[in-house]
Amino acid sequence: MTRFSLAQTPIDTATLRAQLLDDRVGGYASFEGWVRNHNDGRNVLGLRYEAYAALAEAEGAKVLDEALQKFAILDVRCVHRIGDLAIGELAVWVGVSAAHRDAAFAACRYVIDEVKARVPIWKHERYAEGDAGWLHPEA
Amino acid sequence: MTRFSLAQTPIDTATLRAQLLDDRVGGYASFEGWVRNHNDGRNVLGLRYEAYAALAEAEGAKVLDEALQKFAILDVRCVHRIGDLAIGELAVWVGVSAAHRDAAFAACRYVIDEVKARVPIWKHERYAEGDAGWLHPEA
Amino acid sequence: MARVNVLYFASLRDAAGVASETVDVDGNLRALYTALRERHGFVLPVERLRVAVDGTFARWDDAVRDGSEIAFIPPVSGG
Amino acid sequence: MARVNVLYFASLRDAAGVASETVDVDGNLRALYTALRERHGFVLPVERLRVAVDGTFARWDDAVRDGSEIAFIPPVSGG
Repeated sequence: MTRFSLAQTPIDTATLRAQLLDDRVGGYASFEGWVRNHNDGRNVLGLRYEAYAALAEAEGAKVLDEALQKFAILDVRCVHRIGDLAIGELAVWVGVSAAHRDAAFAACRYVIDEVKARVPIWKHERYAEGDAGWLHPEA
Repeated sequence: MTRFSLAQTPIDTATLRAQLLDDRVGGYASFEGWVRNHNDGRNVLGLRYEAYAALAEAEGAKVLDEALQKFAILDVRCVHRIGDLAIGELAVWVGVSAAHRDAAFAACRYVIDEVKARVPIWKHERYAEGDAGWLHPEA
Repeated sequence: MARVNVLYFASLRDAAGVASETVDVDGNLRALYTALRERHGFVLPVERLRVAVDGTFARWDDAVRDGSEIAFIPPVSGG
Repeated sequence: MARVNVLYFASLRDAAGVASETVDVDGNLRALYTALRERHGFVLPVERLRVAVDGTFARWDDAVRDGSEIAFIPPVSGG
């Protein structure tokens, strides 16, 4: 079972969520990043995610292992889309199950923050004005 | 459109989530409370939620209005089950959409905390030992 | 003298044996609960409850209004 | 002299015009990036990148090993 995955095709969150069902779970927290129609004041038409797949999968798995160590959770999963995405499509999903909600929320937040900061995935945006570019945010 | 609802039947989270889709959404946070097979060290066989429906709906709507005021979110919904629930069933769902994840997480946490603290809903647990009882937690 | 309808939930309903009853009462909401607590043997003291009148939270010092619907709200446990 | 395969992603790939290339190199990973930055006109300074060797994050002071696969990781923007 792989806790972190890259997906070339749309993500089915209902199935992912169902994989975390367990009689011991009291709290389930999830986060989804969707493609917005704007970013930094510019109109976005669509975007593409590219990954260094081997390292992204290893680093993503490491983030989830850390979450399991740091927080009193039962399980955690994360899937990140790669390839071309339209406005409104799901880019990333995080799901966390725990006995109590404190740990579920904290771990969910940890995972999305660390994935965004560390996992080698890059976003390429196309703008309404016709130009496009890779996003390489300042740390 | 009612942002807070009581449900007599199982909650379809996929449909609820879809109602929050919007091209402006960048972050979607959700929380689900599921019926655990244990509570305070006791084995739970099943439970029942009862509400003072009119006041629960008014107070729940108030909590969601507060979340919309306090946080930079686009929308928020909450559904709470009433009636008999089995282990593993969904008791409460909260969904929040926002441009950015900070507000989505904060509002989601606010809503579940306030709903649990203020909305007149009561849990009746049946235990493996044969007894049962209403939960009236100390503040 | 006011005639009101009182609603009971959760452990209060179990103790009262009914979900609601009609009561004739003088005074404020605190006095009403005190009298009903004695009648039904409610375990919870007034300090651990909230009270609502006609579907809105109210104060214990509020006078009981004739024809109103009064609910005693034991500590909640949703979620 | 080590012969390595270098992988480029995102803006580095656009600037290099290729996704990977084989390079003969002496010295450490920092020197390799500095040379390739000059060759391809990469905008990003070494301080804004991370570097990976054979699928694992490495240090810029590590010597380049013959036959390894080296990836320069520009600031990431997933999520």
